[in-house]
Amino acid sequence: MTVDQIIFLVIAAGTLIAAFRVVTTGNLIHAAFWLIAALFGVAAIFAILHASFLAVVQVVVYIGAISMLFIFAVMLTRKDMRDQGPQLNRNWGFGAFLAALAFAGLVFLVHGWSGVAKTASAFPSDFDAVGALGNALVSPDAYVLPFEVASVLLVAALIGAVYVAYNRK
Amino acid sequence: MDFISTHFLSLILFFPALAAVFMLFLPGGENKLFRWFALGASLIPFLLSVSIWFQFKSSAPGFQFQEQYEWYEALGSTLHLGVDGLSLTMVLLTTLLTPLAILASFNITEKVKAYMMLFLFLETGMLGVFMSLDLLVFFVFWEVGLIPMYFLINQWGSANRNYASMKFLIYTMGGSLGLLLAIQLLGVLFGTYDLVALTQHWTSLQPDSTLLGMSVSQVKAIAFWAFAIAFAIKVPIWPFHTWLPDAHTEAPTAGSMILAGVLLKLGAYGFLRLILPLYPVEARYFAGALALLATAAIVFGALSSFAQTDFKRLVAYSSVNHMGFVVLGIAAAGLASGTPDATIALNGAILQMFNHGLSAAGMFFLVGVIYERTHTRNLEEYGGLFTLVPVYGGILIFTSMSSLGLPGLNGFISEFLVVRGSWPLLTAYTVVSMLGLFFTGAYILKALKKVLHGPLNERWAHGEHKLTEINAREILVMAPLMLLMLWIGVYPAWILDVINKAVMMLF
Amino acid sequence: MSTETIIWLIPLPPALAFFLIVLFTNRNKALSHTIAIGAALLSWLGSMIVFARALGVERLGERPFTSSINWLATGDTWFKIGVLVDPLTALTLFFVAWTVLMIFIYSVGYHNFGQPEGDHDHKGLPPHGATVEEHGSKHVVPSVEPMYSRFFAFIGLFAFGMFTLVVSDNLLTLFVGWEIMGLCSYLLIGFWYGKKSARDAAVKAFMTTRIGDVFMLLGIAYLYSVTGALSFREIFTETTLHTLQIIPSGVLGFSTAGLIGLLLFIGTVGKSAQFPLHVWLPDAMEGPTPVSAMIHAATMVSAGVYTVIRMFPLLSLDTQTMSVIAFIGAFTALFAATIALAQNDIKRVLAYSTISQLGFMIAALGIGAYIAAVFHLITHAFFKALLFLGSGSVIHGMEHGVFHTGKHEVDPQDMFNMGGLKNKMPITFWTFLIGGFALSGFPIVTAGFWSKDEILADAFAHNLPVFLTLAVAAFLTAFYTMRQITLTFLGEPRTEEARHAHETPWTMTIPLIILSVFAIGFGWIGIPEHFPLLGGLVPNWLHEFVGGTLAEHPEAVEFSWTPLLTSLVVALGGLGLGYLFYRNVNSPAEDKLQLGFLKNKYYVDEIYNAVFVKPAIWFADKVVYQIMDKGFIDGILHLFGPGTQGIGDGIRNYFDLPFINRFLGDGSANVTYFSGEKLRVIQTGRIQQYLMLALILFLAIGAILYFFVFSV
Amino acid sequence: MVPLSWYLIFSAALFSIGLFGVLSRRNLIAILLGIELMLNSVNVNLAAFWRYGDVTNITGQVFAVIVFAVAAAEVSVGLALVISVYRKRNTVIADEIDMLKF
Repeated sequence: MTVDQIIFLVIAAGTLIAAFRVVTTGNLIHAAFWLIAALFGVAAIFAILHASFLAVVQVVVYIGAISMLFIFAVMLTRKDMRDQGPQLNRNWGFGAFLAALAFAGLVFLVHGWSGVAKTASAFPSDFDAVGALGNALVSPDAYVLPFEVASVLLVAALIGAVYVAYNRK
Repeated sequence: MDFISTHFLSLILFFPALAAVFMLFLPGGENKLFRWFALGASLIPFLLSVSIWFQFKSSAPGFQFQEQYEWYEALGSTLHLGVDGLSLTMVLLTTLLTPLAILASFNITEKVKAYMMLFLFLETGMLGVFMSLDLLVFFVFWEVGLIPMYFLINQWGSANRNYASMKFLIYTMGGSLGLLLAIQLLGVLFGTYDLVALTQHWTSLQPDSTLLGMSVSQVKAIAFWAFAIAFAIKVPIWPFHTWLPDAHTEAPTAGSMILAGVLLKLGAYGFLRLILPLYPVEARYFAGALALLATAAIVFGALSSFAQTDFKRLVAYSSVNHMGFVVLGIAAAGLASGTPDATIALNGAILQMFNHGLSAAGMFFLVGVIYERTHTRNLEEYGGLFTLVPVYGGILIFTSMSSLGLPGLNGFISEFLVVRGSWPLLTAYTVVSMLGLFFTGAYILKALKKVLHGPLNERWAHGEHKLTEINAREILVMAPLMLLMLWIGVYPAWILDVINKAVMMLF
Repeated sequence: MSTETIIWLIPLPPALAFFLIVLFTNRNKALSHTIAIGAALLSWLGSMIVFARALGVERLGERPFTSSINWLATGDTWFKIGVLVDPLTALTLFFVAWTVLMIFIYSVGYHNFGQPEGDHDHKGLPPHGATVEEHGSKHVVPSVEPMYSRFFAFIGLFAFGMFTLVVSDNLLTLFVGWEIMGLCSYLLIGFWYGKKSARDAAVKAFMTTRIGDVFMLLGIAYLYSVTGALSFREIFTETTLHTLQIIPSGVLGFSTAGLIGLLLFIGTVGKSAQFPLHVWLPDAMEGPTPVSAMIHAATMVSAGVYTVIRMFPLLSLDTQTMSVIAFIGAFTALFAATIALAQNDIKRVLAYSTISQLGFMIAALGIGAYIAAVFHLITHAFFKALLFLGSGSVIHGMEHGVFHTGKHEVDPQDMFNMGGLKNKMPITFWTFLIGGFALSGFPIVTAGFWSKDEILADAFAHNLPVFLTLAVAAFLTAFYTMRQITLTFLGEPRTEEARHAHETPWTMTIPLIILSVFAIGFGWIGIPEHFPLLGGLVPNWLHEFVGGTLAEHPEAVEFSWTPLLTSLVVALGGLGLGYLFYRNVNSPAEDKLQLGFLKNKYYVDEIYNAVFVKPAIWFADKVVYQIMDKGFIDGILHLFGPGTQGIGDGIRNYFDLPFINRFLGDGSANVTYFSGEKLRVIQTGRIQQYLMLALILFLAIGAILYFFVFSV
Repeated sequence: MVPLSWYLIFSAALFSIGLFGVLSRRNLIAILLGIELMLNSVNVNLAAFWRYGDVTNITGQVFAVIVFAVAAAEVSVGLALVISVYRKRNTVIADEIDMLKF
């Protein structure tokens, strides 16, 4: 077991625990914070994977923006959602079963896949992943179109969110 | 003028329909305008057909004034028009009777516009049958004539009109079914519907070859009966005649005039134009049966007529009787096509068609005149009217005598020719049909006796029901008919010559 | 003008008169009768010119006046019509023109022209008289006929028909004239259509003669189809006649000529009122008395005989046909004469005597006595016309008496109401007497004697039974004629009306006088050459003239005393006995011959009614119309309606409703509804449950794909 | 060196946890939280496949970036809806928002 592996396992375990807390904790504020914890864990995983740009974006967008949104939303709707009543619905057992089944299925698939034992290749010496990503996103030969569509989607979502949540009184 | 002289037939044919369409755009409610417009529109075809009557070269073979236009290329059907002596006679009859019928219906006050339009459409339908030399077009016009008549009976008829119009429609439609199939059969076999071409193809078929998996003679027999039944219903030949009294009785006066005057002729025309030329062998084979039915029509028609108490019904049955002679002549011609006897019989049959057109139209009109005044058709309720309406009485006697076949008037000539022609060929049937001729006299006299003679029914003499004399317009309707009856009776050569030459060339 | 043109023109004036009167002048009585009489006069003039010119032609029989035009197109050839004047036509024209003219003039007086309009007269009924004030007192005088103009129109048309018939050179136009007369007789008999008896008589006359006409038409058609011609000149050639004679017709052993002849003869039986179609003639007396009756009796009925004479060359080819003709003629002569014995109506007696006399002619033709028949036809036309006009005059005089007394129930036609009119109506009496004696065959002076004697002589020479029958008939004729004269004119007036009878105006008596001249004088043209004393004084012109009509000249029969004596005995004996019998008879009760079966004309009418008329009406109405048309044919048609509806109902009830509607239609809806009903519980509206289901499905599909599809 | 399968299993576990949250939480916001977890697990996968495949092919990262964008959009709209629903019906319980029920 190498250091890498140990680090990975620790981070992964933390992340999973945090994630578990997200879906089980009664207090939504706590859940939101647990989410932030889980997102940090994922950002760390990105870092381990040398996806530095993703890790940064994970922290900035998810933790900085999305989680904040959640917290605000929870606070806005919190009035009667304190801690009363069950946080899980009547079918949570069945949900858990399905989730487990999905997990089992995925593990089974991963287990049966030949490429699972691949090891990460070494980074080319002069390879600049962030630069390559930036080029790919704006290059007409590559992904400028999906990128633009995504931006349009964001604008649309923005306008839509404003419209839907706008209080017409 | 060039256009007119090269398009005589299509002008005659389509003018009434175009006028009817034009009428659609006339302002509503102007009954007087509609009447005069329709009359004028029907007079123009009449004048044109008189004009082609004089231009017609009776000695020239084949069809004259031919016109041919593309119509339904995919099926090989063209709008092919043309007349010979046979159809020209019928065209003249149609264009003559239509204005008279329209003039006769000037007293219609309900839905005048629709009425007049239907009449004009009807004229186009009838003329189309007589003029078309293409079987598909023939069939189209055949059906076109049916619809306006249905509505005329159904909308302007008397009490039992729904029953009568439905019976008329369904009966004739039933016949048309076979007609259509037979026409399709011909079309499929030869790829053309043109009558002239068909006649050549059809008669040159080898009898031992096969068509559609049947022998030619079988196919021909089937097609023959399909045609024959369609036309027999229209004529009508006994026992397909029972629609006729109902339809005639319930139709409005002018409707009955056209129905008896022209529509019945369509069937006989079909026999002459299609059955005899296309099926000479079958016609000979079945001539006996046809003659039997004709005799039955003559005898039973006369007897039924004699039994009626309804004046109009009596006249209606007389049509069965008279058309029986047409069929008898056709049967004789079918039996011995080409012989002098057959020619005479056919001359008689065709002239009888024309004559019956005149006399039946006249009789129905006269019934209408009296019905309009008395609102009854029951013979028992008339009586002694001669005193009140002498002019009407005179006209009625004159027309009845024409219908009865009094020598010196038109009916006799044609009946004599038919009897003369069929005597050597169908002796027994001719003898029996004389019984019908005898009863013809009986029912005509019965009608005269009940209507004009007899004790005066005082109801019509005074007060609100006082009978008024026939008026100038009505006399105007009768005058041309009576003139023709007398003219043909005294000097038939002018029309018979044309018919005779046509018959000589056709058969 | 050429003779042919005149012949063409002869029939036209009366026809023109008819149209003129009907169309224009029917409101003006004077103008109408002027036109009609003018037309008759023109025709008379034409006939006389033609007659005169015909006399001037040598051997007219071989070279008659003819002319023809195309009329009907028949295949390659034309059927021609034309005119023909041969000796027979010329003679017939002569008497027809005379009698027609006389009738026209007589009608003016008979219909009371110049008299006031009646008080209560109606069109369609005889005039009832008008009240006039004269010298301060009211009395009733005859009133003018309300339909005066119409009457002249009708007889004009009638004259047209008769002339057409006579001048025709072919059977078809002859038939045209024949039928036009039939129509006129119908119209004239039914002239007073207000009377039921007149109406019925009109229809009866038309229908009875039509039976004959229908057969005649067949005969014409038959003849035409065999010979290809209807013109007399073309038929009566030797080859044609020979052909007709040798071809058998296939019916009862008749030759073609025989059968055609028989068919044509049936036409004559109808028109000339021979047994068994004689029934219409007595009833025809319902027409305006006696003018139209006279038309039927004296003129029109001769058309039948005329036709038989015309067709004689054809008829004489078959002995069987000739026997039939002879039998019918002789039988009718006797049969009608016996009925005449018991009639009391002055016109009916004459009607039956007409039937009987026509029987004489037919019988004469049947035994081949062609010229005798012609002779009798002509003399009979004159004296019978005279008698009818005379009887009309009598009735008119009697009506005068009826108007005077005002007792309208008295029948002015019943001879037992008359008597002693000799002094009241002298002209009528004497002319009637001449006519009656001519009818009886009073020897030497009357025309009837000569013609009847010739028939008897021929019959004696050829056929003894016919001779005997005719002799008896002749005796009866003389007897009933004298009965009539005695009852009418002799003795004392039996009623008040007869006492006040009045001679008729000049328009009626002048024709009587003219006709009586012919009734006497016309016999002298045909005195047989070998007749004792008189024979040879005047040449037998008639025999020469008429005999030329036929191809072979008929031989005159040998003179024999037996028929001459017979005719003398029967004529004088009949007249004498008649006078003796009825001299003192004053009422029907005293008349010993009023036997039931004679009075009722042997019940022939009743038998016909029961055997033919009623069954025919029953058959037409019940069998043909009600049962066959309404019941059977329409019944079948009406089955189509319910039948189609039944099929429709069947399809609906047993296929559409259970299968299509319930099973397929409702069924699928029900299944959908049911499953929806059951499945809707999963539509909880809870998004997480949807998601779960989707997930289950996804997993299931994924598993299936993985294990069963991609693994292969 | 961490094998690829570890990442995959981690990602699957994260996904399943998120799925459980989505399926079982009553609160709408909590459901959205679960969705975020699932999206993150996808991103982990994408990054891992990039890393263990051809690193010069940057597609995996591009996808992840777009997933970020989509997640942002989704959250913003989703939360807006939650707030809107909350305003109208005064609840954020998923089970109570069942207007589409039969």
